[in-house]
Amino acid sequence: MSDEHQPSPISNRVRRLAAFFVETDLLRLRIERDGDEIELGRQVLHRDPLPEFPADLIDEPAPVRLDTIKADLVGVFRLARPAMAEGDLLESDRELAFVEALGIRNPVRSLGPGRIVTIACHDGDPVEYGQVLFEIDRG
Amino acid sequence: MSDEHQPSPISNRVRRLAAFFVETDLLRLRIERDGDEIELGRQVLHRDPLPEFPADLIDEPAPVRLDTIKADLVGVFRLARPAMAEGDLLESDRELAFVEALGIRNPVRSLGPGRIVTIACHDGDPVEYGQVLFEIDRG
Amino acid sequence: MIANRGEIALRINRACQELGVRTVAVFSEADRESLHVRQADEAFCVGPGPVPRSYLNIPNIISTALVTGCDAIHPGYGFLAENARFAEICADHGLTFIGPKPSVIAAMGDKATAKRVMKDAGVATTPGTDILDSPDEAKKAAQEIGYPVLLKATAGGGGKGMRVVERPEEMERAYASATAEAEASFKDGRVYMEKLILNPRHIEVQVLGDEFGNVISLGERDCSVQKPSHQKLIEESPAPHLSDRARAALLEMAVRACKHVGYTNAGTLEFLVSGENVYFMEMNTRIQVEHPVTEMVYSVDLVKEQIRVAAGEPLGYEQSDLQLRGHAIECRINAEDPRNNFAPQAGTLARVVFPGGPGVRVDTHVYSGAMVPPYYDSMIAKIIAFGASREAAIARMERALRETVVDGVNTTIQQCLEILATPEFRDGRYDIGFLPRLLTQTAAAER
Amino acid sequence: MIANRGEIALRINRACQELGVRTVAVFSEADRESLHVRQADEAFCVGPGPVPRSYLNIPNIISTALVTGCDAIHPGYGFLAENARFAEICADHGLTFIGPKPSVIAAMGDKATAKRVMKDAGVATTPGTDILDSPDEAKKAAQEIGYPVLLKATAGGGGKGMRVVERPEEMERAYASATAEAEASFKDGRVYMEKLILNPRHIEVQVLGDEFGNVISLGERDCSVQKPSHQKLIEESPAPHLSDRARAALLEMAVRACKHVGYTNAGTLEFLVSGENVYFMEMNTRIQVEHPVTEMVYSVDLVKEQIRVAAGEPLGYEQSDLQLRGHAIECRINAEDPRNNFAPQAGTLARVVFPGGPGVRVDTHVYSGAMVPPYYDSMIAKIIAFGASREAAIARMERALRETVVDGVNTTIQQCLEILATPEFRDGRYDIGFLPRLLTQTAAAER
Repeated sequence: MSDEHQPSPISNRVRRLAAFFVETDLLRLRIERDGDEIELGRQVLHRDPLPEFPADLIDEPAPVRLDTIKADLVGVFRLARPAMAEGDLLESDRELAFVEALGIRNPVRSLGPGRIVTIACHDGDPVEYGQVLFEIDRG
Repeated sequence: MSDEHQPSPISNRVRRLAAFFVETDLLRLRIERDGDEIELGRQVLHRDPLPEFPADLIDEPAPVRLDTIKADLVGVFRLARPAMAEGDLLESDRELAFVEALGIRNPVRSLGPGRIVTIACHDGDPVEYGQVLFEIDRG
Repeated sequence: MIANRGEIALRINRACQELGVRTVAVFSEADRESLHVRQADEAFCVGPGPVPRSYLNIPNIISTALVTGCDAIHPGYGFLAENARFAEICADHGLTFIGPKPSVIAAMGDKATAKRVMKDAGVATTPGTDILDSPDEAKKAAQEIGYPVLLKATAGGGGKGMRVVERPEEMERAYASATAEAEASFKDGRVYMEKLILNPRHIEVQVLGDEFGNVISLGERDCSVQKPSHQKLIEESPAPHLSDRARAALLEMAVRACKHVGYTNAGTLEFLVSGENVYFMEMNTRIQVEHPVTEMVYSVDLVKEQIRVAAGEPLGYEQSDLQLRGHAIECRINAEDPRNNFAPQAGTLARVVFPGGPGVRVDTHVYSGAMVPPYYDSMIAKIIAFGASREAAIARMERALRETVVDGVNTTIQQCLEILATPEFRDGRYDIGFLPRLLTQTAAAER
Repeated sequence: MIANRGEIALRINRACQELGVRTVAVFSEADRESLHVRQADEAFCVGPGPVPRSYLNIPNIISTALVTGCDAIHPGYGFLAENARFAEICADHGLTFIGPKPSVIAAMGDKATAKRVMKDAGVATTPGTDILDSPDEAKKAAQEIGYPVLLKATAGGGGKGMRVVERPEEMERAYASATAEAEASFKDGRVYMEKLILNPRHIEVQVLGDEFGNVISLGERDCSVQKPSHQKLIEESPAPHLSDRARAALLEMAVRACKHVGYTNAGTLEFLVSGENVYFMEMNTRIQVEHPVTEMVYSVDLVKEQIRVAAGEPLGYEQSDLQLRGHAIECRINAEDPRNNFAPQAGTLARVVFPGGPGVRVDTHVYSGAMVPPYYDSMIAKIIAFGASREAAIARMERALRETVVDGVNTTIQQCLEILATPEFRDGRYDIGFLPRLLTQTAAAER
């Protein structure tokens, strides 16, 4: 009820292929034949010095160190007064909002200075545990 | 209930990365940062002629051209008499066995010369459609 | 041996396992990974994917039964289930065909003969003719019966070879195309004529007979929710708003007819019902897709009874044992695109989650990661909901359908929910024109 | 709101959906992908994976109910289901707790009080004591009752704080360790004593009461197939070989007791049965895991009744409406290793296929690809089989278990099949010592 294959002497074949591969400048070599498949690869080896890697490249866009402030209980989200807006700068730790639960106002603080990037909830929204309330750029 | 991300200005970033990439001899470049992932790649470009590809390489191991002879109906497998054994050479097409179904003997032929590598069923076995009965090395 | 695939193969396997009967499954190369293969005690491949080469491959199926030492073959529905010749071949090889006698299958398979036999048994049939020899004969007959009429293939099924004729001048063309389609579909071009009953309900009666002449009826099923192709989509038992008089007449007729023809095993008599008028349409000499709704309201196991009766045992129930209890509805979950004329879908299923909890039955052969091959019927599951009342059954079916997840192909789940939400369905006032009308409205509203 | 997880959260959601009641699910961060989250109308995360910070986090659960505008909270079983204080807090916030009055929960939650109350109601209880103050008092009491005796935590459950004492000289140590374990487990070290009934059967009675003083019993369940940890594994209804006299006595006592305490909503009275002797053990003031076997043989929906009764409606059934029909068995499919003392298993499930077809009910929250978090009860599914007879139900359960595939963790599927195959189980002659004895035998045979 099943096809029985003779296993091919694959290790010998791989050894010879590998010898060939190291002579090339290929990064990956893949041979498929019938059901068999061989794939060889290596780490990038630079024979010539690389052109200079633009330093700011992978840091684009300009690096923001974003902190998220999450709800640590279930309740109704209320902005503190006077209300902050997105883009506002925070000089130091301050109360941004509170989560009202079972009649208690549980403060939400900025936990330090920064710039408010996002206010993720509207005043009066019900919020769940772990829900993102604010994103703050710590600069 | 969900984290809202500002989409990064990805197209500009990709454009700059691509400019860098074409100056390198990399085949693939992949940058992961936070949730973002960029992958660039290109066809293999050979600046130097490749070392000669060993001709017999991908034909290793010593090629046996294995044919499988399968049941094309359901019935009981019976070896033809005189019975063949594994290793036997077949000079030409001949009847190896038959599948007995509804009182009819349906011959199983070797479909040409070769060497019997495997007799995959025992005399008297019920066989299903598509079941491998013989493996024949066509040399 | 189970000579079928899909959910009905599993259904039969379940009955056998519970009876302590060992099972052999047959499968096509396309169904190698199917659950019916895995769950049977043994499984034999009988051919490649296409139906004629595997599930209709009589020599391989009979040979499988013989080499595995089977006593009996359950044909399920479709495929070889109503093939009298197959039933005869089984007998020739000493195999019990789980169904009625070949002669009864043959008589009921020919629709014109079936109608004549039923008429003899005193069953009300649609006014109509025997087989017609020419368009002229057809015209004359239609004049007597009164337009509109229906030309139907005597070997027919699934709407093939069927034509509505509303006026004499359409007869010539309709006759030609009906015979041609019948010839192409069934290799039997013969057609007969029936009065077209406008928007009737499709109500069928479940019967069981044994070899001792006992016949019982197990109530009726309303199968009027049909696609434009006349394929059933939702079925229920009992039929809503069926008067006690009409119901009693139906059940009595069904039992009388079965006794008349010496019917054994499970069968279904299909009727068109229009007001208090009841017309016999055809008899299916096999288990039906929609049999679970009957099982739920009568607490019977029809497939076990089929097996027991075929083994020569008397029926496990007398008519007086059977007590209708509650209401059951079945929805067919098909891999089809309801927005594209129910075009069948094939492919690999991603996540599959079926409903559970009280009063919900699921009959399916698919699972997360299963393949739906392109060769077969598009039905991938049946969901059956039971409730103490019709309202409770509908509410339960709605929550069951909302629980169901079948990712990877289009399905009829949403379509079934839309049907259940209509006032017509909720009131139980729908006929076979209901779903086609609904689809037309929906399409118009979307345009 | 559904203040639970897993299959019971789905079960409650199903009842609500069928009643047209909108649902809010709560979930822990570990259960984000769970089906109960997906199927509810709304879902709120109430904390991280560990139970005390999420499913026992009363402030977050109450707050969720309030911010989503819920009217009522169904606690399921386990977690907050028998927490009288939680029921009070619900009331304080204008939320209907779906269960009995807090005072009744409190009385029944204290096992010594429960026994006293039941005694007052004329219910037979195990010979035993009130709360014991010292090992010396315990020794004196044991002398009167007669060894062997059982020390039990008054706040107990799951075998915690329970010790068998066979001789006076063991009392000192047993008392010390029972109080210590009770203190550690329940923050309540008080213990009481009961006569140890050797190898009794565990039989429980399902009751339902409404706010109009109506109380009905819905038969009994035999839950004697218990792991060495006293956790139930297989349950059935009706209990096999229970004499009509003993059954009538049980049901009558249960109803009398409930009327005595003013019981409302669903509850279960657990009894030890030894021959014709019946001893009240404890009352669970909530829905039980094994409620589906009762639902199947009485054709009722217990969770819907819970919701209706809590909404101030009268019971939907009178005692005379309830007709026992057939037999039902439940097997618990746990992510556990039966060969390793039923050690719980966590991980990701690969292929999952549940059984279907006639007479099979599946209650589960898992699916192919689901995660089984390490924080919760190891039960991942309940399979319930119905049959016209006990034999038919067993046969159906066997085929259902054989159809079940749960890859990725060890489960109790094979263990359940082994139990069903034993002569003791097939004869229905087993007691709570049966499974521990079977496990010992199996382990010995494998050595």
